Amino acid sequence: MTSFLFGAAGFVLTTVALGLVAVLRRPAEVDHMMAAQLLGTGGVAILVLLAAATDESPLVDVALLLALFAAFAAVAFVRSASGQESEVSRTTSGG
Amino acid sequence: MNLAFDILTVSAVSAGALFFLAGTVGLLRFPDPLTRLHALTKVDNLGVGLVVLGLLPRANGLSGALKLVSIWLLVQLSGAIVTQLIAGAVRQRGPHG
Amino acid sequence: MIISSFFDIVLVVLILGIGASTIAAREAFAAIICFVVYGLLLAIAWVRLSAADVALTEAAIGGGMTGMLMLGAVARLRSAEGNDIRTSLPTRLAAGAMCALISAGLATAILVPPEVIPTLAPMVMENLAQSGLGNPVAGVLFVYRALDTLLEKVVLILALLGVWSLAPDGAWGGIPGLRVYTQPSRTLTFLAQLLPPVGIVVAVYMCWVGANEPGGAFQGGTILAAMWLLVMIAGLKRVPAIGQPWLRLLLVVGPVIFLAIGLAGMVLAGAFLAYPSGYAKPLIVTVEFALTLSIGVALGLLAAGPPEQAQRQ
Amino acid sequence: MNAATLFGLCGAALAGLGLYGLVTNPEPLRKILAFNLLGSGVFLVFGVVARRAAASGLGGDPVPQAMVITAIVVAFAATAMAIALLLRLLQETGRPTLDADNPAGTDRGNS
Repeated sequence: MTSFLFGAAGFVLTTVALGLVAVLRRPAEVDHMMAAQLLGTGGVAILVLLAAATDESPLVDVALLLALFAAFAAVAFVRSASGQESEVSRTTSGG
Repeated sequence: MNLAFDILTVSAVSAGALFFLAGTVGLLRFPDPLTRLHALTKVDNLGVGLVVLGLLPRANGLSGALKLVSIWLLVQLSGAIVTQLIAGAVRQRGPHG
Repeated sequence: MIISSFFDIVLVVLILGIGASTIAAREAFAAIICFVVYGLLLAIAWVRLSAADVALTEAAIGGGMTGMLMLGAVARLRSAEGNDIRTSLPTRLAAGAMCALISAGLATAILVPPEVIPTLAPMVMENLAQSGLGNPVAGVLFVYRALDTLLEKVVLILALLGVWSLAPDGAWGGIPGLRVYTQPSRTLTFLAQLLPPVGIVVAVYMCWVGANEPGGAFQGGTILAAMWLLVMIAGLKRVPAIGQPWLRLLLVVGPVIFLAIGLAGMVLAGAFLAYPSGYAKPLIVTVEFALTLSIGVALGLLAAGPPEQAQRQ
Repeated sequence: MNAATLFGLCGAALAGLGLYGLVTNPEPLRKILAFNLLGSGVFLVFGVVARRAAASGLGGDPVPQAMVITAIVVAFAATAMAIALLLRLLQETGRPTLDADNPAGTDRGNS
């Protein structure tokens, strides 16, 4: 069973790797933003598989954190890519 | 009983891994960002969901199983919202921005 | 065993590939996205090195917070035109050769391990039982190398003072120039309402299990910082002016309690940062909770940057 | 070759890669990024040292692991400081670069 779970983790990692290459090779920035999301979900699957394969339950916590911060990073990408103004220019120009 | 659980683990994890493969194929082959996002969300829902389902019998007691399910819920919810945000960026900037 | 090494090889190749594209990417934005992906991948690598505590820190800081910080900067640098000066080819070749040499040196050091591998693990485990903790890394951070941990908090505050002191004179004590969404976006608002409660629960959990399992004040504090930033970016809460007394109080409460317990140790246990026997675990948990708050505020303010606007009266 | 050695070699390569980026890339932001890459490579080498010293039923020596955790947080603080300096430089000179002999860099109109 352990080697099956390791194999599954390796398989998911390979597909995530291919997906990352596909996403990062495209020129558009919106495609790049998908990378964090892809790794967030793929990383969660890989980590829960590794947790089951090695019987180390703390790894599930790492998966939890990965999911949380992948979403956070994606928000940062979208914020940075959309030409929003900063707090300062908002208050000086608008009120 | 143990055998039945093992069969569940193997089949559900394999099916989940297959969805990861399908998502990657989608990312490679689909023509525009919105359809590629669509491929990505299938991975969130079904890929991680099936992997979690398969690992439930091996989870560390009831609390471990609950933790796994809540991770799946978190991935699904945040994934859906983040995808929506990226789709908004696509609409704002056009598919090549 | 062969299957697990297949996993490791794919992971290493992927890390090196993403690392190389961080350096080689033409656009700064693409480079930063590569760096975030790289940080998340590195967390998986740390898991493979049996260091779950480090994996948690790397996922939180390398993947989330550093990316946030850099993306805030790249959005501003984008308006200024970049310079197209590229380093000339001979220089790059020479630099590449030298860097390859350094890598080779490090690789040799790894491939030729010492005869007797030095380890402090038995010593840590021998004494861990006295402190009542179950997590050896927490034991090192709060019992054996507590001075390092205390000074690190001081470093965080010093860095924050450094960042703040870069503010223009008129803006001192004002509001940090964190980039926020101007038009309220419903999707983002929903995410900023949904994620922070989950994040706060996870942060408390991290801090709580930190005594016995991987986790602790650093990881919990980073999650708090990220959730706070998310709420501010979505425009649900204003970025506070750095002159606010409550902010400064939160910033120092962790180090001050740590220092106070350390000084009390001089009287009660005979050494600075020593814990009276029997009280070690409750004291450490107290320090960890206070530090979680302080680290959260400090990291959040570091990511928010120097103040740019005077405080409104 | 075991897993620890493999990750150690990866760390060594990353350190070299980061150093290369630090030396050759002219943009300060990219230099900061490369420096972080260099740092994480060194941390990884440290992690391998910890992994090899596994004893007493632990997966690794907790002392280097705790040091790496501290180092990651300090590296973040240093990065934040560096980026604040860079943005201040941009504010003062209008250009995000360190070249002194660039003719376009003489105007200080923005400050």
